[in-house]
Formats: sequence, C-alpha cells, structure tokens
Amino acid sequence: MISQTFKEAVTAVWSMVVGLKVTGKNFLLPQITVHYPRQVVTNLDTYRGHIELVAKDENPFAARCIMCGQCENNCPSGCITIESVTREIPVETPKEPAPGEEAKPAPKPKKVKELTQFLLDYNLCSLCGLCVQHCPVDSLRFSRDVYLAGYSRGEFEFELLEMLKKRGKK
Amino acid sequence: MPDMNALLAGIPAELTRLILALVALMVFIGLNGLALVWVERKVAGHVQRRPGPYEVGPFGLIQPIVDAVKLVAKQLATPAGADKFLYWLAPLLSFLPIFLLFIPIPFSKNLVGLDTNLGILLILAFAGLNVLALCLAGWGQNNKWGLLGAGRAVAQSVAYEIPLLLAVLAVSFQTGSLSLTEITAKQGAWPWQWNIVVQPLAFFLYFICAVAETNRAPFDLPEAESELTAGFHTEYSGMGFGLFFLAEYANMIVVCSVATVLFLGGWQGPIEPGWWWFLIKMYALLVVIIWFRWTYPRVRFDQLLNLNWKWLLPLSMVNLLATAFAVKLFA
Amino acid sequence: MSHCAATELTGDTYTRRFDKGPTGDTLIVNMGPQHPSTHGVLRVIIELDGEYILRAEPVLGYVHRMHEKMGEVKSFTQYLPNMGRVDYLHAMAWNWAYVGAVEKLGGVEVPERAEYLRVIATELGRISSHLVWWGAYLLDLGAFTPIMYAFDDREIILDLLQIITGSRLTYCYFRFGGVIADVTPAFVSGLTEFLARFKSRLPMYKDLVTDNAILRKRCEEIGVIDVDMARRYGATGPVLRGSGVAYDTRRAEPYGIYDRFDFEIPVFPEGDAMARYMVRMREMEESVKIIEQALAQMPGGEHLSAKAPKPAWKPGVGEAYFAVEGARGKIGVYVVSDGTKNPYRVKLRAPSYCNLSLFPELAQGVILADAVSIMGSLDLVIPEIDR
Amino acid sequence: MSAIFDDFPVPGKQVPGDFAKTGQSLSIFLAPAGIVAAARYMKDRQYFIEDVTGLDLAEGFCALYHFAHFEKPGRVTLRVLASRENPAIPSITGVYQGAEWHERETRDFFGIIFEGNPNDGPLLLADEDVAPPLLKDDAKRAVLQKAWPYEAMGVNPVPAAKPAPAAAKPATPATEVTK
Repeated sequence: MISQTFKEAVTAVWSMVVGLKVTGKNFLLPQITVHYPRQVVTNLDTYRGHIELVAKDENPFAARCIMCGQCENNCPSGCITIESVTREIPVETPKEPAPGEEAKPAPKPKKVKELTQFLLDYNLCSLCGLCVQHCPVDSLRFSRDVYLAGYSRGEFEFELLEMLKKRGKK
Repeated sequence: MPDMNALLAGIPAELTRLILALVALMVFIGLNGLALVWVERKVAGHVQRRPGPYEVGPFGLIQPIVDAVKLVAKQLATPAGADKFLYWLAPLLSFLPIFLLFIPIPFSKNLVGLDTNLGILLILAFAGLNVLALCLAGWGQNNKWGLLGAGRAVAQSVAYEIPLLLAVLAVSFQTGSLSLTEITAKQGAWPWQWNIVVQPLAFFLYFICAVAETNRAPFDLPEAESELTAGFHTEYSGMGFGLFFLAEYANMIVVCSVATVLFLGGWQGPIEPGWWWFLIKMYALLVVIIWFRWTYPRVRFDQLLNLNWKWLLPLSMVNLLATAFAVKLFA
Repeated sequence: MSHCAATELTGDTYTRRFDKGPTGDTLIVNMGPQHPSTHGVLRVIIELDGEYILRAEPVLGYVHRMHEKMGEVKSFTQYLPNMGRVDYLHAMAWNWAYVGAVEKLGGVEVPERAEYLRVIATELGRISSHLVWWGAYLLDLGAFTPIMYAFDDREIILDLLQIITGSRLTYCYFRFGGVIADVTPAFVSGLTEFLARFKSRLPMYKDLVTDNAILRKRCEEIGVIDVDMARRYGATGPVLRGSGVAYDTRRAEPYGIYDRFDFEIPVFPEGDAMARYMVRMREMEESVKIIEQALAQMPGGEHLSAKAPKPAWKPGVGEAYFAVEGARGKIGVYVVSDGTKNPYRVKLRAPSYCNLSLFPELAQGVILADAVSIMGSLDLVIPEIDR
Repeated sequence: MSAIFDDFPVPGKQVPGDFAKTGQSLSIFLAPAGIVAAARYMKDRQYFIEDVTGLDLAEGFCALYHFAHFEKPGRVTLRVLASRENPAIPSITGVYQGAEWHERETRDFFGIIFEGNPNDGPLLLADEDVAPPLLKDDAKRAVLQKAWPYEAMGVNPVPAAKPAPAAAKPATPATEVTK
C-alpha cells in the first residue's frame, strides 16, 4: 500500500519533470508567429474577401454584369443593391455612365441596360459566396483584401463599379 | 554647515546604514520587479513560440516601464459598497513589508542591510503580513469572488508556512545559526559545498512551499482566474492592482533570495565570489518558478491542502528529525 | 420580507427566481455572463456553501439569434450561411446537418467526390474543434501554454480549409448537391504534410498534459455521468462515449460515406472528465485515420452536382430529420417544408445544449473548481447552445 | 427497422416511416394526456431524448418529441397536438429531466405551456413579454395533411376522432389536459 503510494508520488513528480521538458524544448524552438505590420500572410490565393466586379475582357472599365439580379435576390443578408438605367443608344459608342442621365427618347428604340451602381454593404455580408456561385456571367469574384480595416461603418459600404474603374486605371 | 555635520554625527551609523539600505532596496525591488515582469513575459512568449514583448524598446525592454506608467496613470476607482479604508490599506500592506524582508539578506560579503543573527526569523515573520493584505483585499472590496479568493489565500498561506519553516529549520539545525550571513559563510564556492547537497529534500520542500507561499502557478488559487475571475484582486485596477502585482514579484524575489542563501551558497561562487553570483542564482530560481507557471495546470484547492498536510508536512518533519539526529551524531 | 426586498433591488429576474429566500449561510454568485471559464456569454447562477456548490442554474440566451426564425424567413439556400455560425468551432458538421436534411427532403443526389470532400472537411473541422477544446479546457484548469500549441496546429487546419472554403472560421462550404469548391494540389500536399506532423504532435500533447499528475487529479472521478443520466438528458458525443456507450452518429445512423471507412469509436467507461478528455484525444487520431483513407480513396468527378438545385428551388412538401456527428455530439436538423421556397420550420438540435442541460445535476455538491472542470469537459460552444 | 410498439401503453396511432427518406422510423400520434405515459414507456425501452420541438399548424400547436436509442437504429417521434386556445401539454420532465430545457425553449418560441415543468422562466428569450417568435400568420399556416403525408392527428382516439378537415381545430385534447 505504502510503496504503491510512493510509487504514484514518484510517477507524479516525474510527469511534472516531463512537462517541464516539453515546454523547455519549445522555449528553444523558433517562433512561429507572424509579426503583422512587418510580415503579412501569403496564403491568400483562395481567400474569400468582399466581392468585387469582374471587368469585361475588352473593357477594363465596364463590368460583365448583366443586371439579372441573381446576386441581389439570393443574398441572405441583403447587402447587394444594383442600380441600373435603361438607355437607348443610337450609335454603338461605349459611353461613360453618368448617374441620373436620361437619354432622350430616340426614334430607334435600341434599349441597353447599363449598370450605374453596384452597392455592397460589407457590414452585413456573411461571406457565403452565393452571389459569386450564382452569377450567370461570372461577373463577381472574391477580393484578396484580408487586411481590411476602417474607422467607421461607412468605410465598408462599397461601390463596386467605382472600385472596378479605379482598378482599371491602374 | 557644522550644525548639519553635528546632527549627522549624532545619528548612529547603524541607522544611517539601515536607511541607506532601505532606499537602495526600494530601487532594487523596483528595478527587479520590472525586470522580472519582462523576464516572465519573455519566457512565456518563447515557451509558447511567440516573441513576447518586442515593440517598445530593444527586445521590448521598455515595455514594463510603459506598463507601470499606464498603471500609475489610471484612475483609482473604489467599487460601490467597498470598505474604502481596508480596500486601499490592503495593497499598501501587501507591498510595504517587502522592504523589511530584504534587509537581512546578504547580497554580497558586506552588502547586507542589517546583519542580524535572527535574519531568517525576521523574513518569515514579516512575510506573514502578506496574507493579511490578501485577506483585507478580499474582504474590503465587497466582491464575492474576492471573498472566496481571500479565504483561499489565508488557508493556503497558513498551511504552507509550516513545512516552509520546517525546511528552513533543517538548514538552521545543520549550520547552527539563524543568521543568513553566517549560513552563507558556512557554504563554499563550488556547488558541492552548498547546502543543497546535504539537504536536497529540504530544498525541494522549501521550493514547493515557496511557490505556494507566493501564490504562483500551479498554486495560484487565491487569484485562480478561471474559477474566481481574479480572486482577491478582482476589483482592483490601476496602481491598486499594480502594487499587488509588484508585491507578488517582490515576494518571488524574496523567496528565491532566501533559497539562494540557504541552499545555493548565496553570493559565494567559483572564480570570483560576489553579488553577481547571488543574482545569477536568484534569477535561475525565478526562471524556474516562471517556467512552472507556463507548464502546469492549477491544482484544486483541497488537493493543494492535501499535498501540504499529507506530504510536505510529514516529509519536512522527517527531514528535520533526520537532520537533528545527524547533527547530534556527527557534529 | 426584508430579504425579499433586498433581492428585489439586486439581481435580475433570473436571480430572483433562483433565490428561494433565506437559506442560511450561502452565497449566490453569478458565474458569467462574463467569466473566463464559461467560454463566451454563458451565465450560471450558483449557490455556494463555502466553495461547495449547492445548486447551479445556467441562464442562457445571451447570444441567442433565433436561427430557427431566420430559417423560416429565408429561402433554403439563403439559410446556408447561418450554419457556419451556429457552432463556430465545428461549422462543417452543421453545414452537413442542414444540407443533409434538405437533400433528404428534396431527394438531391450528391456526387461521389463531393462526399469525400465533405468527409475530409468535416473531419478536419473535428480535429480543429477538439484542439480548441483541448486548449480552452486547459486554460480552464489554469495551464496557459497548451492552447498556444493547439492553435499552432489548428492554424494549419484553418490554412488548409481556407484553400477549399475561402474562409477560416464560419465556413459556408456545403451546397445542396455537393460542395462549393474542389481541392487543389496545394491542399492535398498540405494535408498530407499536416497529417504527418499532427501525428508527431500528439505524443507531445500527451507528455505535456495528458500524463500530467495535476491534470489527472483535476479530471479523474470528476463529474461522473452514467448511462442513465446521459439518456435522461440526451447527452451525446464525447460526453456520452466517455460514459462507456459506443454511440456515434457516423455509425449509428450512417450518413454520407462513413460506412466505407475503417475507424474506431473511442469509448471510455469511467464517465468522468478524464474519460471525456481521453475520448476527444483519441477521436483526433481517428479523424486523422479517416482523412487518410478518404484522401487515398477519393475518386475524380464533379464536386457539385450538375443537377444541384437553383437558388429559388422548392424541395416539395415533407419533413426530414438529419443527424450528423459533430465534435460535441449529435447535431440534428429537422426541416419541414410546405412546398414554398422557404422552410416551414427548421429545428436545430444542438448537442452542447443537451450536454449543458445535465450540468445542474452534475454540479450539485461539487467544489467550485470542479464545476469549472466539468463545464470545460462538456465542451460548450455558447452560440450553439443559444442558437 | 420501423417496427411498431405492440405494447404501447397509451392509445395512439403508430405510423412507420421511411428512415432513409425522412429520418424518422416511427411516428406515434397521440393525445397530450398520454404523453407522460408514452415518455415513460420510451424511458423503459432505454430510448434517449433527442429534442422536443414545436410546429405551428393550422390545426393547432404540434409538439414533437424525438427519441433515439443508443443501440438500436432509428428515430421515434411522438407527436401531440394542442389547441391554439389552450396550448397546454403535460411536461415529461419527471421522466426525462433533459426535456426541461427543450420544453422551456418550445414555450419561448411557440407559447405552448408545458404543465409541470419545474421552471416557469424563459430560457432563450429575454424575460420580457414578447410574442412567441415562431408563430405563423394565419394565412401561412400549413395544414397538417398537406404538409405531411400522414393521416391527420385527428385520428387520435382520445379526442373523439375528428377526421380533421383543414379548418378543424381539435379543442378536445386541451380539455382532456385540463382535467
């Protein structure tokens, strides 16, 4: 009985020494943390950030979006708002869209729907990816913007079309 | 200024020395407390494969000072319903006796505040005040967790003081003195001349009890944050908390200093004896205590007391008896 | 009378309802909603006699989001992202439970490859969930370092899952009729590397923690649950398997392709916190085994069925109950459809909800520190409890 | 797998289900008054409680009790119907203590009163008087037969069999309970 007790005590003390050995060994191993401002993570190829519009192959300033509303309707959080105008264009010259611009009713009724605004309220987004999945023309994709930070909610209300144009200029 | 000189001459040299020692000790405790905070965080960091503090100053050395400034600058908030007097008395009572604990410790051959032949007794006596501080803190803050923490602190400290005392007593038996200077002097420079070789069990017991006395993990039950949120200092913020914090580190330094003197030959060391040996040994022990904290889970309260009454106390008794016999037989 | 007046002033209705009047020298404390060991906003009202617990009553609802109502106002597809947020530690299992229920309801076929992908993702999630539990449990017991080591490993899992799901915590990976993305070569090589590394990490965990005398003292014979108690409260998962019942939904109600894998159901008969601990540690090894087999067997093909339902899909009238084995136990989703595009009713059976419900009985008469240990050993995820 | 309980102690209709299709191998429709005896029967057969939940249907409130077994496969569902006017069902907490929370939750969500539940406080919802959130609009309520391919719960022998046309609101079970 007593020898058993002492044996247990010795095992117990030994287990503590083993614990110290483990932490001691780890003490000597190199650090594994990423020191954020100096180092950044690199595995962002598949990161799903906020969505962004994909430009047409031929025009980096225009989105592929056909304004079908799939993303807007399927968004569980209701964070996407698409605004578009229907314009009639007599000649096929791609024109910069201007909000509120209302073309005069032309005799030749070739109507073209044009995206004026693609609003994303990123505050509400739950990053499910349903919009990207169901976009029929692959006009949406995820950004790789992992270090996104701001001081107010307003900074996360994105106008994706504007962002697309900014990207196009670069 | 002849008047002044006369006045100074009237002061006994012993008192001057004591006051000087107290001032020096204040600086020593302050600096070592800060250094220890840094060491603790660095050790914790590296054990967990993180860098620890590294932003403020080289290797984060300025970090503890910045933290101290932050703590000092904070508002002193008293919780509603607290006993204001006791509430603020507690951190002071926890911190102030610490200075007295260092006075009889010989840091070097002549570097000792007051060489009294009852040095170890003085330390043990004043170390007991810390319990009172924790008790008052727990009671005064009108917080249920605090009260539980205080209860634990008292039971724990009272229990662990006994084997601690007995372990120390064994060394005193062996050297025949209670004076720390003398105990140091009786040990040699090399490790095999230290008391730890003669009294390994006493050292083991002393060290466990010391960890428990200073409420360090795995015996940090009075503050056990996963059970009692923060235990006895739940409501303390700012420098009230800061003083408890500093007192904990200062207490660690005290117990490690005493261990150094009693078991590890104090300031004696190979090649060139001096205070640096003392500091090296002391810090080695401190690092071990810190290492404990970042390795072990916390024991349960009844297990803590069981360990004390069923293991440490009998063992220290046996050790003491054996020492007494050995001293009687061989000395 | 004066006592009642005093309690009327202090505490809220829960405390007042809990406080049954003068009971002598006892202390009523609120453990939580903000308490280090309740892992989130769980509140437990405790009546203490010294450090002994006389009564305990959990107060829930601090992170209640009414997921079940959200299910009724959203379409079947739109409800998917909610599933990543019920239990954020094993989001994959909830994904599967809901998707599985709806697939059962609508008779949706899942491609072979997608089944394998589901298994891999879910088992990775199980490992990562157990790792977090392991670290957090030791945090409860006062050891700070294990959680860092656990997170070191979990980080790799999150990196891997990020490759296939794009997110790191609240996955929305499953779709009706498959999964959203296929694995990449980087994922496969990373996974193989991780499995090898993880197998070498487990002995370290054992040395550091499992064998530690203090941990054993804190876990052994603490919070013993017997089979009858598990039955009365509906405890499942490691809590049940720690009581000696080899009940695992993967085997009891085989779903997906789990019947193709060779794995053990770890069972420990002691019923105490240590048994639950050991079950989870062993389950991680078993999950590794399952992932290895799944990787080896995975066929080619599509990851999302070409006939996968469109967003406005209506599964038709009916009901379905689908259960999967989550890291915490049996996750059940009961879906009723009245033929519209929104579910008529979605009931989420959260395993930690049932596991926590036995806590009041378990905590009676134990010391406060043990209550913390018991609560930790139940592996609670508060958002799952509150839903 | 969908064996019927031969010695089921309370009158009720047992409908075997297709486990592969609905996840329910047996549904037992019974009157609220019989639920405690039924639960005790399940307990004696060593079934464990999975959950208790509710449904707001045109006929009234349906409470569902899901049971499963540690050794046997399948899931047994007890279904009782309470009227909207007096939504009272006896509590089974005396048999399955774990049902306490499920019942409280169901009361929070639907307003079904489980008589005999030891704790009458809300569980998940705030302590205010909020309308039960899972109640449906009158227009949206599903009719039992339409929603389920089973016979209506009106087959319950206890409430004097109303073969439940859609509008029928079986008030009888409620009166049964209050007795």
